[in-house]
Amino acid sequence: MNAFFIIVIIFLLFNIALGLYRVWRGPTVADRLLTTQLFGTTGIAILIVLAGYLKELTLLNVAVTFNVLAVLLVICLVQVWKKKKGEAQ
Amino acid sequence: METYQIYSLTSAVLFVIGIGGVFMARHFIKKIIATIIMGGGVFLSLVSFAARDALAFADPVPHALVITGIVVAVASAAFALALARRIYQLTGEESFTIDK
Amino acid sequence: MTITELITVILLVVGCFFFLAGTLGVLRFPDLFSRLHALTKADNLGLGFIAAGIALHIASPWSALKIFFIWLFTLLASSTSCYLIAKFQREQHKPQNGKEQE
Amino acid sequence: MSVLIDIILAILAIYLALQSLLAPRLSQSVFLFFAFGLALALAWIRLGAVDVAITEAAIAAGFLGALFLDALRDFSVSDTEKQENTKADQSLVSAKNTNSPWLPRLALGLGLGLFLLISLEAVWEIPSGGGLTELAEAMLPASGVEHPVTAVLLNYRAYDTWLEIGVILMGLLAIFAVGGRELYRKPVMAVQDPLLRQVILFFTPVLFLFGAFLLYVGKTGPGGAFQAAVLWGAIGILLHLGGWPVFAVIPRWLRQLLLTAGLGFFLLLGFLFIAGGNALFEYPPAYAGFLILIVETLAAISIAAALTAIFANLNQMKETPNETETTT
Repeated sequence: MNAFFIIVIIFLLFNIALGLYRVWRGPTVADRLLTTQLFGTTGIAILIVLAGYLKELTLLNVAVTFNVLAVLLVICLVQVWKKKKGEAQ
Repeated sequence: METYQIYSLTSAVLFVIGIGGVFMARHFIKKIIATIIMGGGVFLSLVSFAARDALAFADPVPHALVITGIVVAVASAAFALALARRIYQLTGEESFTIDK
Repeated sequence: MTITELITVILLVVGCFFFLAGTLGVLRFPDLFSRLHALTKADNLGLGFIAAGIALHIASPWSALKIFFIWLFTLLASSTSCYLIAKFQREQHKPQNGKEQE
Repeated sequence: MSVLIDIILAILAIYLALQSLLAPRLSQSVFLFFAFGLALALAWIRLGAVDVAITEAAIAAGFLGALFLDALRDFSVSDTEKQENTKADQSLVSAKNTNSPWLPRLALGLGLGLFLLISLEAVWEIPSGGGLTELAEAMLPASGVEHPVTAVLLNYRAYDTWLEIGVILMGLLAIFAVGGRELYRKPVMAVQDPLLRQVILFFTPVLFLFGAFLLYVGKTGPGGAFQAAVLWGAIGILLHLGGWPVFAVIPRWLRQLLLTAGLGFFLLLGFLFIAGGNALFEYPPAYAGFLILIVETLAAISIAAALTAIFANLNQMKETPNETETTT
């Protein structure tokens, strides 16, 4: 059972590494931000599986931290970069 | 190979990458990122040393040091960003132009 | 292997499949909007399956509730951020009718 | 078997660090750097440092991310212009710079290689044993809290924590000095989008409650003042981005009180201890738990206020500097 959890975690890490290509490629800033969202979701999944594997429930607090801050970067992008256009006009 | 050994080796590599970045990166933002990576290497080495004795608890003193260290590193990075943006505002330079 | 463990394994495998689908979508789809579609739907479904599997494995009601809330917040955050990013992209690149630029 | 996770995570972290410095475009390197922060947060968990992981997750995914995205906007304007004009990428590493001499770079490369070998040797040879684990455990009943990391932060090494709050405040003052003008303006534009407003209004209480939970849970397990402070600082950033800049709305004395409450109360407590015949920050064990909770709360409020102020200042930096007077 433990070996299975480890395989799942490694698979999810592999997923993150694949997603890196999109950060590299772009082409827009929104695409790159999207991939950090992917990292966020996959990271939460890894944390939940680790919490089950180690039976360490405090890891769920780390997942919640990831979780409540995930939307901050998106709002930052939307609000900060929108003003640039407003100034240019 | 133990977990803490892997991470302590990683920490050394990260620190050297950070130093190389501070020297070789041109853009201000990259230099700031390099300093944060250097800091990350130092924190990683501290925490991995704390994990090297297989006790029930890891050594709490390095953990506390690292927590304060992260917050201080962020404050200094914010100050560096402010300086970089001010220089850019006043001169239009994005990097130190020594070699011109 | 008990029946609970079997269900956990199945749920985790299904969750991993959806994660892989989401990542492939992010990598292979042609433009931002379809990538958003792949990411925010498939990944959250995968997370839901994994969360259910682990909640079953831990088998304590308090942590199951916590895991459920984590999933709920992720759903909320990713659906709204999907909307915000799509709207942002549309406003930024209106003149270029579909042509991408940085 | 579980060492495989560590190896993959370590390779991922090194690769991300390297690529975030070598990537040709600035936005690539900033987003790869965010990913590096998340990889590091997973590494802390593997090392059993859950407190550090919460701090790193909050800092890397939240605060630093917001700061760098904001700064990237300023710099990337010129980035696209230069791309159109010359096609030469300004943000390349100097390795691509043709007219820089080869000798200094060779020397630097050799030096870095040597340094890498020495540091690998150093971390490999670090002797086992020692450490302060037993001592920290033994003094735990007298410290007023049950979690050793919190005990170190707020009791054994309270002096460090106190000065560390001071360092953040100093950083804020230095940013004021660099900015050099009236810093808290009324909002230029309020949020138009109804959904965005709802998201901000929903996440504000959620962030506040979870921060308070982490603060309270820090007494017995991972969590504490710094984690709560970053989450509460994220509230200020969210409200600022949503067009309700808290720091422009509240009166000046309240602003100053919020920023200095942690530092001031710590100092007051220290003087009271000295007056009572103890050393500086030597808590009497009977009241230690209660006093630590108050100190933590005030420190978290101060750090959150400082983080909000730092973001607000940096965010308003690009507006044309024509006024010269400053207020804090």
